[in-house]
Amino acid sequence: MSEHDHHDRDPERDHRLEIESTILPAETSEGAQELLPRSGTDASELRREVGAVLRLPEGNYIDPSDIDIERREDETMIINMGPQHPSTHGVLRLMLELDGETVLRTKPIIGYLHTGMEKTGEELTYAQGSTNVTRMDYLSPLHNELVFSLATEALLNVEVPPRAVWIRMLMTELNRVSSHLMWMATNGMDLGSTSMMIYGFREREMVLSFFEKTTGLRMNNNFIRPGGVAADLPDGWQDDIEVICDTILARTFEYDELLTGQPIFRERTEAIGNLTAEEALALSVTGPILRSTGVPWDLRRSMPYLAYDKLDFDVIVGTYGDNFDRYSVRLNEIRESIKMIRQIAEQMPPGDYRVQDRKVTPPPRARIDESMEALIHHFKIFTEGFRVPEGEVYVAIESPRGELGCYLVSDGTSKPYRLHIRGPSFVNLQVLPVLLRGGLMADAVAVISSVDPVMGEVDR
Amino acid sequence: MDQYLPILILMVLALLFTAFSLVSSAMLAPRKKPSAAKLAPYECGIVPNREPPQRFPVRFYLVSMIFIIFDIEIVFLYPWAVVFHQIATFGLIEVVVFAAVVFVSFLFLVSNGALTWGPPKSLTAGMPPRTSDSTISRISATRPQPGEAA
Amino acid sequence: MSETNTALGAALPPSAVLPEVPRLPDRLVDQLAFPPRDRYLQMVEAFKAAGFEMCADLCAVDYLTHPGRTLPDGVRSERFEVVVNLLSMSLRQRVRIRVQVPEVDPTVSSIVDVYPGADAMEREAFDMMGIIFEGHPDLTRILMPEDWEGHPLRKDYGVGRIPVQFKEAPGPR
Amino acid sequence: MGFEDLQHNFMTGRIEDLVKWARRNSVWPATFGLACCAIEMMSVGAADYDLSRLGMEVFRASPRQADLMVVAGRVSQKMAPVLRQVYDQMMEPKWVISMGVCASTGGMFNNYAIVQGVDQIVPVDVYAPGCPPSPETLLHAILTLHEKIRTGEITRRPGSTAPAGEQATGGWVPTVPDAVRVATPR
Repeated sequence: MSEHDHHDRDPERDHRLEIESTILPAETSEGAQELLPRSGTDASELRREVGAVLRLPEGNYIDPSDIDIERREDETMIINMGPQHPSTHGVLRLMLELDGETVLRTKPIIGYLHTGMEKTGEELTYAQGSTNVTRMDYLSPLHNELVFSLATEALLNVEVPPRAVWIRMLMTELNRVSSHLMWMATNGMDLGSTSMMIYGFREREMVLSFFEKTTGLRMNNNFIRPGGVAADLPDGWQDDIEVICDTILARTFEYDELLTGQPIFRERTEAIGNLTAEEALALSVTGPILRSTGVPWDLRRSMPYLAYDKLDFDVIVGTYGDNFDRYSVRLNEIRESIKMIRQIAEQMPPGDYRVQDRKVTPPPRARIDESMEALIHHFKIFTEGFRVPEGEVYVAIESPRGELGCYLVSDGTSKPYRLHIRGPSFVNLQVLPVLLRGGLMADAVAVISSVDPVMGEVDR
Repeated sequence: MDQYLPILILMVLALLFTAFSLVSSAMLAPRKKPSAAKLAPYECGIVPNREPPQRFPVRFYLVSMIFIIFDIEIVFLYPWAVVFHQIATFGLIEVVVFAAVVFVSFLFLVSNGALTWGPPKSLTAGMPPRTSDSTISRISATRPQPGEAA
Repeated sequence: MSETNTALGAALPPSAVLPEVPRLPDRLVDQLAFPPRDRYLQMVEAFKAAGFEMCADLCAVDYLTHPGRTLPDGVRSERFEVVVNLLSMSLRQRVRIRVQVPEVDPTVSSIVDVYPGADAMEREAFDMMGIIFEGHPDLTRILMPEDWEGHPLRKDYGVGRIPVQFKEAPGPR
Repeated sequence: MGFEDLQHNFMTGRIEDLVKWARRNSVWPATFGLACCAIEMMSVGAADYDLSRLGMEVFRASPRQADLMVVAGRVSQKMAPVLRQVYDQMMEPKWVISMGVCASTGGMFNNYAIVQGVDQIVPVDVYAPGCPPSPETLLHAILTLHEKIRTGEITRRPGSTAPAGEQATGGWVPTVPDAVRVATPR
């Protein structure tokens, strides 16, 4: 037959096969991070995986026997809803202990997209920092840049001109609309309505084309920088905003009709993944998930930053904290953001879009040829970067997923000494064991998509 | 004799088709030993280091049994459909009775809860159907923030 | 800020509170607290009782190459520092508790029993910085692979940069 | 007797073109979205840029039914063995597009956590530049792949793009590099 047969006993190939059977299993199994059989986990970890969050008063301690898992250990299955899975929104790995279709225990395993951004942040100067931070939460990159710039400006004690403040608000609210549209699309597809995916992306393309026109890039646009904004708005931006606002507002009623009326959508979202306000507060959950349980906490209203106190908008608060409430909170937040964008477009002040202090913002390109110190400023800012006085600050803003905080420590040089980004999805993921307990596998898919984790900011 | 000619042709065609596909796949398929990874079960990219569970809840087999009942019902409809014109009204009554009998078994299954899978899902009984505005409240800037959270 | 301070001060053990960082805009001047390590859990419980419902953030900072930072007089600067950010929705305030953790035994008591939300953050601080939290239900790595040696965010851990071929870049620092 | 022993002559020439044409026009991608590039890959799949013109709108979740793996995003050290496992489990005529600079060369993250280039783990056919590559760039990369299928050999993978060990075993046993997690300090 063919010449391949007498290769079978070739030592090189058997050596290869032998390597193969040892390397991969050792490297994909995450040992202690995984969900171990119930006999192998101690009481406090078992209580966390079962989703019991609220601690009893110090006196009595839950002993594992009375945690109500009536199934014996060999009757249940421990399976992987692994890193490469259509419905885990990126590379989240969930290990579930199932009794048939019902979920008993859950343990999210993350780190499959860990990019060491906080370490890279310490290598880049403040001027370059926002390019690194913007790739963390890739559904709302402008929010990351905003929180990093606010922290840097706070340490520099620099006052950003009003036009830059209002441009920042315009762009971040547009980014919130595009992020919630992306959530509507993937949530629709996870629950089976693929047409929602098409509609969600169709509207999102309108917002992205406006971003491309203003910032030059659809995503990761590095537009909001310490000291203001990269460029002024292109002329004729009011009519683009007008078109975007009218179309998307009209389309939200279309989505409402497409989804809310359907029995399948309601069957899979009503009373699934209920969360009480106490559990949400105990687990430090923020954003639409916290508001869906009834807690009216929105940083734009309670601890306003930029110029949100001058805008009139409503904070949307749910009642039951289930999937349906999270859906209606996000859907109405799109409408609120559209209302805000219209107000911003009316009250946009004229003036500079960057702070004029030469130490922070490089001089305009034309000035460099004329004056010597403009050249020096330009050279200094782009090579060594501007120095930030020593100190530390924590700034938090309301990103589409929750409280996005930036803890910045500077040691007086031109590079951040420590840059820690508080990712809302990183903390919100801890609510999964509480929401998945007792539900079906299909509900697990619906709940993961309603928690809306973005793995870029979870793993940083 | 001529009644059975089409059946004969059908059998020959079936044989030819299977033979063709078997031979061509044997001939054209790449000649190589599948690697260990390709034979391993697919677990979302994770190499399973614990053997798959042996015991499956009985509920999964229940579903296959239910399927068999209704599959047989459909199989009996085919010959009925072929001779439908000759046995007109009598045939119709016959098949309706047959369907009713199978439907009784379906009612028995539903009453026994074979088709209800998860825990009962309802917040409060008799709740009005929710819309995207019914269960949310809007807190505007004019009304003072409710002080105490939760 | 000072009146809540006295209100909390009564409930709290005497802790050195940094006067304030002069240059921050008033909205961002959070209250700081520097409890010694043994009174750290007690102070967190006191803050929780005083109305700080949520633990917003917990991270660790390595001050190996920047020892001379401004600290209130009563506090001895150590290599590591665990920074806990508590948020009070009713008082609309944030407080930042900064605990000094020595390099020899980097252990701090875990606040998971007071704020269950700090669970994943403590695992990340352990994984990235090597700070051990006593009483944490499942102190294992969270971001790095299981068999990874070393704690990447420490200042003495190189960035692991691979020299780029087409220009003589310094080797992995 | 297998395809690879067919001599290129008049009769067999047409069958190969037919096979290449069939494979080229219905390449099914496996959903391997990792980071920001995955969002751009999804918008290529959605209505505006519409992958279904090329017969690719069906994103298969399991590698058993996928022909093309688009590595969309940065590959971290923890994800590398998973990527290798999914690649091994894909059916045989399989191709890899490394989408974005992070997948192709580690991109802006030259540090301990990111595998500096996915071609250290799996043989890559087409590299799509950009961070993230705009949908047009990804469509261009897919068309380049179609061109490669049209002109390339039917069954044997070109030896050049594979990692070193590939030629030693005649190109058929998918070789596993010694350490899939390249930077794990042993």
